[in-house]
Formats: sequence, structure tokens, C-alpha cells
Amino acid sequence: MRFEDCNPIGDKHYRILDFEGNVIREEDIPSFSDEELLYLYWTMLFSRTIDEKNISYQRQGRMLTYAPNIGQEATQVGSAYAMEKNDWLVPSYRELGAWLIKGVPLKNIFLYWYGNEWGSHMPEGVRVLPISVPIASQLQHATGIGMANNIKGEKNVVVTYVGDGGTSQGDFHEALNFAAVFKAPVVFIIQNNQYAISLPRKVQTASETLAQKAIAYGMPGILVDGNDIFAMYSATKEAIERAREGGGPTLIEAYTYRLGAHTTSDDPTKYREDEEVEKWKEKDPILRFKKYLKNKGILTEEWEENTKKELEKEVTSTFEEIENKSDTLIEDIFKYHYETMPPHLEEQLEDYKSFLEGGR
Amino acid sequence: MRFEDCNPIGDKHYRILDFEGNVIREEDIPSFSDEELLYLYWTMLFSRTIDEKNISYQRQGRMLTYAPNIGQEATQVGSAYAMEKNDWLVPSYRELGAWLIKGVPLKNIFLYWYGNEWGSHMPEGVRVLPISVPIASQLQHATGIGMANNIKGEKNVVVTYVGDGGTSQGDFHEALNFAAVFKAPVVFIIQNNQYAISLPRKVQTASETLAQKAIAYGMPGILVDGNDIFAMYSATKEAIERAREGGGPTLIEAYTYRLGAHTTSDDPTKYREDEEVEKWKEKDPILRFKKYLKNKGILTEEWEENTKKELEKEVTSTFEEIENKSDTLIEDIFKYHYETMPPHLEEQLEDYKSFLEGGR
Amino acid sequence: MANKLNIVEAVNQALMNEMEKDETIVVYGEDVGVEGGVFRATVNLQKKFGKDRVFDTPLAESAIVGTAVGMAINGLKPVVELQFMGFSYPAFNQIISHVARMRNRSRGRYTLPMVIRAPYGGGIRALEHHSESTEALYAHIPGLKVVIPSTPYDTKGLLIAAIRDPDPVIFLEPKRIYRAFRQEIPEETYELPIGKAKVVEEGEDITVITWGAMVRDVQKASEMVKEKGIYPEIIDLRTISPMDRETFIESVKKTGRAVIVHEAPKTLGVGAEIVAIINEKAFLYLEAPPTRVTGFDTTFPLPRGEKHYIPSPERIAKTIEDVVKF
Amino acid sequence: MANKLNIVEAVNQALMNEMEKDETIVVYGEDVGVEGGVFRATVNLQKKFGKDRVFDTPLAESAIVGTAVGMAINGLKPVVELQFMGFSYPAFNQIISHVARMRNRSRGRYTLPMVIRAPYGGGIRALEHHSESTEALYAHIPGLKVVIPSTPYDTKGLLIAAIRDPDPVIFLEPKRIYRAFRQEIPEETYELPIGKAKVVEEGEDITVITWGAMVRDVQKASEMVKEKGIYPEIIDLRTISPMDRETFIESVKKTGRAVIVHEAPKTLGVGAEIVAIINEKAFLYLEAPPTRVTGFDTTFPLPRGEKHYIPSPERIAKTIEDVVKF
Ligand SMILES: Cc1ncc(C[n+]2csc(CCOP(=O)(O)OP(=O)(O)O)c2C)c(N)n1
Ligand SMILES: Cc1ncc(C[n+]2csc(CCOP(=O)(O)OP(=O)(O)O)c2C)c(N)n1
Ligand SMILES: [Mg+2]
Ligand SMILES: [Mg+2]
Repeated sequence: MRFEDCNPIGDKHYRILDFEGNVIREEDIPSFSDEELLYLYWTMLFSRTIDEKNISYQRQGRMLTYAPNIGQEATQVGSAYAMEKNDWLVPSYRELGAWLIKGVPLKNIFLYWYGNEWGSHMPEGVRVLPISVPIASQLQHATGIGMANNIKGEKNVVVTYVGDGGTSQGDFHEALNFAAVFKAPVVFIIQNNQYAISLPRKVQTASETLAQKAIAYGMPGILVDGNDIFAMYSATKEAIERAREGGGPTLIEAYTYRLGAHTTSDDPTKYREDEEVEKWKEKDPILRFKKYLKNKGILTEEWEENTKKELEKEVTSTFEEIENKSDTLIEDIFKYHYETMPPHLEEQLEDYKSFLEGGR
Repeated sequence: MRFEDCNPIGDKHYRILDFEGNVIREEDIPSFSDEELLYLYWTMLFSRTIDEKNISYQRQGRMLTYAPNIGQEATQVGSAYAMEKNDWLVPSYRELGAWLIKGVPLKNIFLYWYGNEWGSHMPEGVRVLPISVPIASQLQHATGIGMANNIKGEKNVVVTYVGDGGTSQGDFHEALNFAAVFKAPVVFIIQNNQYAISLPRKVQTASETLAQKAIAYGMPGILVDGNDIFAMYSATKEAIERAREGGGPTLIEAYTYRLGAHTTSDDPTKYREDEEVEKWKEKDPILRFKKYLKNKGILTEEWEENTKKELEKEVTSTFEEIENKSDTLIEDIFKYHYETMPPHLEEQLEDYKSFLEGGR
Repeated sequence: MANKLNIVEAVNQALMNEMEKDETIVVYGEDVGVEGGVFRATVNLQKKFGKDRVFDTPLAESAIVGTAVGMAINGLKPVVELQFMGFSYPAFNQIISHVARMRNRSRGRYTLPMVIRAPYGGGIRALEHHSESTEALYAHIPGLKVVIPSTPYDTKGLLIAAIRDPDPVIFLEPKRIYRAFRQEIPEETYELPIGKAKVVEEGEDITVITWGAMVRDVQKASEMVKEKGIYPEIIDLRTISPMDRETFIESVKKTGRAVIVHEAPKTLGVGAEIVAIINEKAFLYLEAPPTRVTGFDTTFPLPRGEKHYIPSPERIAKTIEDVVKF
Repeated sequence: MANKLNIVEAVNQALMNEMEKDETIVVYGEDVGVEGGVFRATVNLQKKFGKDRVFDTPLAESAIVGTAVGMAINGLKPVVELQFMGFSYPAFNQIISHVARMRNRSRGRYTLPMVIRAPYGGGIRALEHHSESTEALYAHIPGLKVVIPSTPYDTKGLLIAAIRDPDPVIFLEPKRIYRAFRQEIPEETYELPIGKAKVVEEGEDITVITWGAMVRDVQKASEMVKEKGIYPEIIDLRTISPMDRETFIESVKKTGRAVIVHEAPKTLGVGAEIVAIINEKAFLYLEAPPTRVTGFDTTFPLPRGEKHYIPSPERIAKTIEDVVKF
């Protein structure tokens, strides 16, 4: 129903909460318990805390380049929460909120950004692929996982993310086309955060919405207010259910905003006005959800204070756990290229080790 | 107007002549003189003759693999005739009718298929790019040429072709997106001949029409009866005019049928029913145009007989001109990689020549 | 039992055999299903194993390879076909950025048991891009294996090994000799080790290293030079990456001379690496410079020029003589 | 007049100078316009030359390169930026199938005066795919030129030459030393010949061939071995394809020994070709096997491991000593 109401052509956003956190689409409100609501809010705060800490670690020279998600928490937490445990998450690199929901340990997250491959070694049972840096390339993997589900007769669904910039890549096109042709159970979520590094969304493509690109593939598409956690949940849920029942893929454009820099190496003042950022800060997804929760009497300032303190503590201690203790073992550089190390790699490893032992 | 009437979503074909050659859209009939009409018909026959002769040469072992265009003459001749001399043609490999209109000499065409690079050395003033074999890759060049026109302030337009199969490639997506973003004066024509080698159009993509893919790029799209030479001319003309006036690119789906094999190495009975082919033979674009011309009293059987004989003669003599006389000069293999031959290539050429002179 | 197959039939039988044994194998690509492949390598597979396991895809190589990555992660063993090696480049990003890296990136958490098959090489009077031998590109990339058979027997054994391999294998089939000859080969399944070269002909005077369709040309050259009293040892590399260095090093230590023959352009062709390895491992044994006989550093010519490009038995024989006389 | 620039500034000045002189030059790519490039290589160009000639594109490398092909055919000289070499692979098909081939395909009718710029190499503690040195892939392809500068002076002169070159040039910029040091260089336009190596340091004992960011590491290694009485001749290749064979062959004929140093993986890295050429051209002069010091045959590690990957001055020095002692 959400999809029928919201033809992807035209600037109509699917929305359940208005900017003040008031319910404007009562019939679509997900039936969450208070605990669930607080858990979602907690995850958004967790995500925000990690971002903020990482940025400050980076400034202190304790962390490498980092890509924060600030402003996109509702998009990620809302959509990922619609997934089941056995569903697959195929991320790009800016999906912290989704990772947390899917159970990626904070230690992995830190390890990854700290520059150690073990960060991408997901624990057993966590069906999350490693970060994919080459833009839009991960969408092909998502489609492949979905196709495999169909072949094996499994009912899992794949949720994958891409940026507004990523929609211009050939891989975006091919992955969506394959998914539609093979009715792969994949939900493609475009995190339209309005920028690809410095390039504004309107220069990325001449189509009025990104959601309308779904029409090219004969799949349903919808434009969702990405800062509305309920709308994201509810649209993703419907898409996941359709996929699980054999209805094939869906394209969701989550209309949101990157409040921070592209990465810690980026200076957004070079390409956008403070004014624009300020306007979007008022639409901060955490604020909106907070207003809703407070209106409902679920959230207290005290809980929030305490929670933030705890989160800060957890984040700090986890980071300190890996800091300065996570250099890559020389063997690890060589060991994981093939199941069995071929002779030339063994030789290179031995040569290098003996060079090091030679005392230089 | 053509474009407004024909929303690309839905199976509505833009058509001027019905299957019997009767005019069903009087207002859109191009105002051609009788000579022009006969010239168009003549070009279609020319194209058909070349195809048929090439197929028979190939069977006789006198020609290499050849990709015939039989059945697609109206698509190509009609659209290319809407171009001006200075407009650019960026072909794939199955655009014989368009090449002829744009003045590619028959000798070039034969040389190319005969396996000699000189076939792609277009004469000065013939703004036609060489055949592009990697599917859909040529569309990027078309967009680039169009972007350059804008930068230089030139008013030329680019017409480029791709197959139904080609719409699945990443390059299709990227080229159309760039063209729309930069308002490049490019007309993208999909020759939907219903097959990509053995793959039927309906398995190529889940979208109802190929024309509707235009929506993904925010550009106009139209589904045209590709076997109706007037419809092809008229739709392309409108798109070209829009492009020339700064209105940006257009996507045209030409709905047609490949009556022959994919190439002379292909056996289409492996993947399609004779019945289907027979049904499409009735829709042969040459027949349809002939009916129109005969109804109008422009065409006589005598003219047609004579013309066919003359064309056959021209084709035969041109082929014999190149046959067995077109081996590649050894120097030519080396000479055209850089403006100045680098030392290692000079050395390889000299070594090889002296090896040959050594009498082996 | 008689089972005389040519190379393309050996590909087909390897797939048949393995798909019967292993339900997780899926085969797909352009025209591989209904039509059975433009070279008929996958003929009858769809009939036998159904459309779920053998199917045609839309025309998009990056998607063919990229979805295979996803399938392999999700428990299947995709064996995909790229119609010609010259059309592997749209998939290059997927191959180099993901196929080669997933195991290392995830420290072994996600692995990619998958095979990318493609016909390669020139000499079939084909259109542009249909004659490529760019095995060196893939051999330069850590994390890939590159295999090239030269006989029906090897084709079947190596393809089966590639399918069973826990890591991604690029399997290049020498299309010039797809149907050149038949061999009696076991009907049942068998495996030849990836990473092992084969001494095709023993000899004392010079080591000739080659692979794919060139093996037969080298054998012809060998017959020519034998008449002049030169006895080459011919090594069919079979696996381009990771290379069996030992076999050719041992041989060069014995003969003191080496010629490497390939179709690909000379500059940075696989021959360059072999020369470099010989230098590293057998320098003191060398009586003449290891020498390459290769395609030119030019684009593969269209058919009217192609006879000049691929090293002829005569050109190979001449070089062998020159190196022996050095 | 004082014009002390680092490498990235030299890139910028080369573009400034040439764009002023030649109206047909256009510069585009991801983030090159408004932002001036993620490394600031194109900063101020848009301000100076307008949005028609300097502009941002949507995120699609194949389109960036593919449209440049069309622009070059249509009379412009595109100088496009790929943000990192590791993101050149989506454009690989356009580069190998068209950029490299248009002149030959059309027998000179259509030519492609264009430049593809990309920062390359590791050592900046970057994310995956941001540390690539795959120059060998492009050097294997006939029809391309591949240029890698190592100093601000060379950068400016070679980039200007690349822009003026009638053929396509892949111009790889050593990002590790983008800002490592400054040089006084002419403010006006000047050209250095593509295809010419430079003897950076003369010496008698051994020839060390390298390029890009490794030149400085080799110079450090050279200081170390000089203390032990070994005097290397250091050659900065500058153009990877087509290579200046003469300069290093002459040097090896003099020294009898060669070490090749590069960041890229060893197998089929450019070092392999250099060893092979030395064998062909200077075999009888060799007193030791030409030896490579390179990155490992592994994926470039994430930052916590990268210090092991790039050959250190110590590792280079050690190899130089070993080869001299051979
Ligand atoms: C193929 C490729 N090209 C270029 C880059 C460099 N790059 C990293 S992020 C980025 C912008 C991505 O924008 P978008 O898709 O909107 O995602 P966002 O960063 O906004 O989440 C670019 C160009 C890359 N990672 N991969
Ligand atoms: C990148 C690439 N992949 C595969 C091929 C092999 N191939 C040649 S034609 C063809 C089918 C093309 O179908 P379509 O685009 O519909 O054009 P048509 O041949 O019907 O005119 C294929 C797969 C190719 N030329 N290029
Ligand atoms: Mg974005
Ligand atoms: Mg077709």
C-alpha cells in the first residue's frame, strides 16, 4: 500500500512522522513495544557516539580516515531493523547504524577503520559482508546472494545500500536489472544524502527522483523520508516481505542528509553553504524520534543522559582495547590469498622474515 | 508532439504507416519529394542486397563472419535520414542502412567485414565512427562527442545505436546519465530486434518497454514501430531538433525484428520458432514501404527490377575489387599505434621482416 | 570405454560430471543456457540440470562476475562463462577488486569457490576483440589463479580441479584448438593439479616453455629443429598463476637455454616473468639469454593480418636455433 | 622568479599553463571542479577557465573515460582525472578496448589526444583500493603510453608533454610524495620528452632502475651502500611505456649488475619486463642476475600492515649489496 500511494515519480515522500515527531500516517505506525522503541533510539545514539568519538580520535591522530554517518541514523537503523537474523546485509561503507542492528561487534568496526583487515572478519552468524569501497560494486554481490537464495529455495532476503553518487555507476544498473530479471529477493536502498563527496545530488543525475529509476527495471520504487525511522522501517519491511514471498526486488530512495564531512579528510565548506547544513540539522533524525518518544512518554532525559554516558564509556574502552595493539602480523599479509599458500608466496614471506631478522 | 502522445510506459507504438502501408497518422507524414522517397526505398534495397550477397559470399567461403541487418532497414534508414551532413553517427555493428545514408562507401564496408582495418578509415567528411564491438561501449563516445559540441558551441547532433541486449550493460546507463546531466545533443536509438544472440528481449530486462528506461535519466523516451520508416524518421527528426536546440538527449526504442541470424556463425533455429520468424516476415519493412509507394503510384515493378539488378552488379563488382587483394601490409600492423613508432615497435617490425626475408 | 573428445567437448563433459556430483554448481552467462554457448561448451547442460542451475543472463559481464561473487559467498559454486576473453574487461573491476580479494579482505571469513571460463587467443579469423590473450593481466593480480589447458585430457582434469578449488580460478580455453583434435579420455571424473606444469617432450638442448594453443606450434617447431639435431624439452605451463617454477627451473638448469613462446604481446607478457624467474633461480646455468617468441606489441590484427601475429612454427624454430647457436 | 612547487602543485600549474595556451583542453572528473580535486590538483581551474572547460561529473569512471574518447574525436583534448588508480578499473574496458585502439582501428582516421590522470601508489595509510600501483596492466596494452613522474620539475614537464602528445597517455602521480618536497621550477610552460629515462645519480657498480615515489627511497638506499663503497647508478624510468630501453641497457653494460625497484607486486610487475629486456640486450655483460625489489604478490595491506609492503631503503640497500657481492 505504501508503494501504491507513493508513485516514485514526483516529489512525494513517504512519511509517518512529521518533522516535529507527530504521527501523520497512523495506519502505518509499526507496532513496536516500548523496549523496542528505546532499543532503536539507543542504537541511533550508539551510532552517533561512535561517529563523534571516531572523529575526535582522528583529530587526535589516533584514528585514520573515517566516514561518519551523522544524520543518516534513521535511514540505517530503521531499514536494518526490518531484517531477520538470517537476512543478508550488503553494505557500502557508510552504514554504521545498519551494522549495529545486524550485530557487527564494535571491535570489528574499530579494527576496520583502524586499518586492520580483521575488522572485516565478521563473527559466525553475522550475515554482513565487508565494507565495499568501489562505489556500487557491492550491489552485484547483493543480487548474486539473492539469486542464490532462489536457486537454493531459501527464504532469506538481502538488504543492500548505495549512495546517491553510486546510482550513476554501471554496476548499479546491472545489479538492479539482474535482480529484476531473476526476481532476486533484494531490497536496494539508496542513501540519498544529497552529496557524493562534493557533487550535489541534482548534478548526479537529471531524473527528478532517484526512486523513479526503478521504472527502468520494472521493479517497485519508493521515495521515503530517510530521517523518519518509522517510514524507513515500514517501507523496508514491505519490500522485504514482498521479496521473501517471491515478489522480487525493490528500490527505496531514502532522502536524507550527510550532516558531517564526507570523511575526516574532507572539508565540506568548500562545496556547500552552512545555511543548508543548519536547515538540515533541524531535521536531525535523532531529534525527530526523540520528540516522538518524549511525546509518548517513553523517553526521559535521565535515561538519555545515562545512556549517553554508558555508550561513551563502551566506545572509549573498546577503542582503547584495539589502539596500538592492532598491527598486522606479517604472516597475515600472505596467509589469506588462497586456502593454501603457493610456493612463491611462502618464499616471499620467508625472505622478508629473514630480512627482518637480519636486523635491518 | 509525438513524444507527448506516446508515453513510454505501456505498449503504445508510435506509428505512421500501418502494416499494410496505409497512413494512419496523416499529420506526421514527412514531406518528402518522390525522389527522396525512391532514394529511401533504394537505400533499403541496397542494404538488403549487401546483406544477401555477404551471406552468400560467406557460405562460399569468400567472406568472414558477417552480421546481417535484414528486417531492420526501416529503423536504420529512417532514423539516419533525419541527420544532417555534419551530424555524427556512432554505430554499433548492425547499422548498415544508417552507414549507407551517411555515405560510408561500400568498399569500406566490405573491407571491414573482409578483415581489414582500412574498412574503418572513413573518408574525410564522413562523420561516422568505426564499428564498436564491445556492446554498448560506443554510447559513451556518442555522449562525449555531444558534450564536446556543447563546449565548442557547435550545433551538430549525435545519433547512436545500441541493441536490446546492449541496454543491460553498465555503459548504457552511464552514457545516458551523462548525456542527460550535460544536456548532450545525442539521440540514443535502441534497435530492439527482439534478440541478443539467443536471448529474447523479455529475458533481457523486466521493464515492460525499453523506452521507459528514459525515465531513469529524466530524458524523453518513445517507443516507435521500427519497421515503419516514416515513424522512425519523424521521431528521430523531432529528437534531433530538440537536441540541436539545446534540449538534450532522447531515447528511442525502435521495435523491430532481426529476420536473419545473429551472424553467419549463428543458427537461430536453436532458440526461436520458425513460426515467429514467418509472422515477422509479413511485417518486413521493405514490403510495408513498397506498399505505400505503390499505393501512391511512385514505385513501379520495372523500376524495382532494374534497380535490384543494378545494385546486385554494384555490390558484386565492389566485392570483387577487394577480394583476394586486401591482405594487410605488415607495416600497417605496426604503424598506427602511435603517431610516431616507438623503438621497440620498429625493432619488432624489422626483426619480423628480416625473419620473413630469411626465407621461412 | 571409448570417449574421444576434443577440447570443447571436454569442457562440456567436465561440467556434466561435476554438476552431477555437486548440486551447488551453477553455470551461467550469455547464451550458455538455451543455446548451449556460442561455442557449444555448455550444450545440453540446461536440459540435464534445469533452468535453475544452468541459465542465460542479460548482457552484462560485470553482473555475471559480480553476482557470482554473491553466489559463492552464499554457498554455491558458480562456473560462469564470459563469451570471449576480450569481453572480460567490463568485469575487470569485479575481478580485480572483489574476486581476487574477498578471502584476504575478510581474513578468510568469505571465500569464493568460483570459476570464470573464457575462450581466449587468436587465429580463428574473427572480428576485433575476439582474439585476445591477456592472461598476463590476470596473472599480475594477487588472489587469482589462471589456468590454460592445451589438450582435451588436460582440459577436463584441470577444469574439474578448478571447480573443486576453494579459490577463484580464471579458466582460459584456447579456442583456436577447440576442435583441432580428439583424445581418448576417461569418461568419469578426474582431477589434474592446478599449479603443475607438464613436460610434453623431454630434450637436452633447450627448454621451450609455452601454453595453450601454442603448445602444438612448439611441437611442430620441435620437429623442425630435431632434423637439425637440436632436441628441445617442451614444457606446457598449464597454470599461469601461481606458476610451477620448479619444473621449468629444473629443466633450464639441465639445458642451460630457454625460449618462451606465447601469443600475447611481448611487453609484460607472461614470458617476461618467466625470464625474470629464470634469472633469479638459474642464472649461473644460463648459456644464452632466455628468449621470447611472442605476438607483437600491437593490437591483434583483423583476419587479413593475423597470420603475421601468432608466432609460427617456423619463427619458433628459427629462434630455438638462434638461442642454441648463441 | 621563485616558483617553488611540490608535485601536486606542479600538476596544477601544468594544467593552468596549458589551458591558457590551448582552448581545446578540458579537465573533468569526480570532484575536480568546484572542490578542485580530492588532492587539490585541479584547484582554481574552474574559477579561471569556467564550468565549460573544468567540471565535475557524475560518479562513473567508464563514462569519464568513454566520453573523453568522444571528445578527443570531436576536436577537444580532455585531461580527465580518475580519483585513485584503484578506481580506474570500471573504466578498464574503455581504456583497453577503445582508448588504446582507436588510432589503429581506424588506420589513423581518428586519434585520441587525451590524458588520464590518476594518483597512484601506497604509503598514505589509506583505505582499501587507495594504494594501487598497477602500472604494469596498462603497460601491457599496445597503444597506450604510461608516464610516472617523481619530482615537481618532471611532473610539470611530463604532464605538459602528455597533454601535447597526439596519443593517449596514462599519467600516474605518486601520491605518497605529492607534498613531500618542493623544487624551484620554471613558471612558464616547458616540456620533457615522453619515452626518456633520467640518470638521477651516476655510478659504476650497479644500475638501479625505478620510478615514482620509489626514486627517493632508492636514493636513500644509495646513501647507505655508498658508505660501504658501493656506487649505484640510479635511473628514473619516468616513462613506463614505451620504455627507454637504451638508457638502462647502456648503464647495465657499464655496471654489469641491475636491481629494479617498484611498489607493485613482483609477478608480472614492470620489473619483469626490464629483466627480460636486460637479458635480451645485455646478457653478455651481466655479472649477476638482474634482481627485483618489489611489493609482495599480495593485496596491498590496510595501514596497520603497509609498512611491510613498500620496499624500504633498508631492503633495497640489502639487495644492492647482495647483487654486488653475487
Ligand atoms: C569506483 C569508485 N570511484 C570513486 C571512488 C571515490 N569515492 C569514494 S566515496 C565517493 C562518493 C560517493 O558518493 P555517494 O555514492 O553519494 O555515497 P556517500 O559517500 O554520500 O555515502 C567517491 C567518488 C570510489 N570509492 N569508487
Ligand atoms: C561486452 C560484450 N560482451 C559480449 C559480446 C558478444 N556479443 C556480440 S553481439 C551480442 C548480442 C548483442 O545483442 P543486442 O545488443 O540485442 O544487439 P543485436 O546483435 O541484436 O543487434 C553479444 C553477446 C560483445 N560483443 N561485447
Ligand atoms: Mg551521497
Ligand atoms: Mg538485439
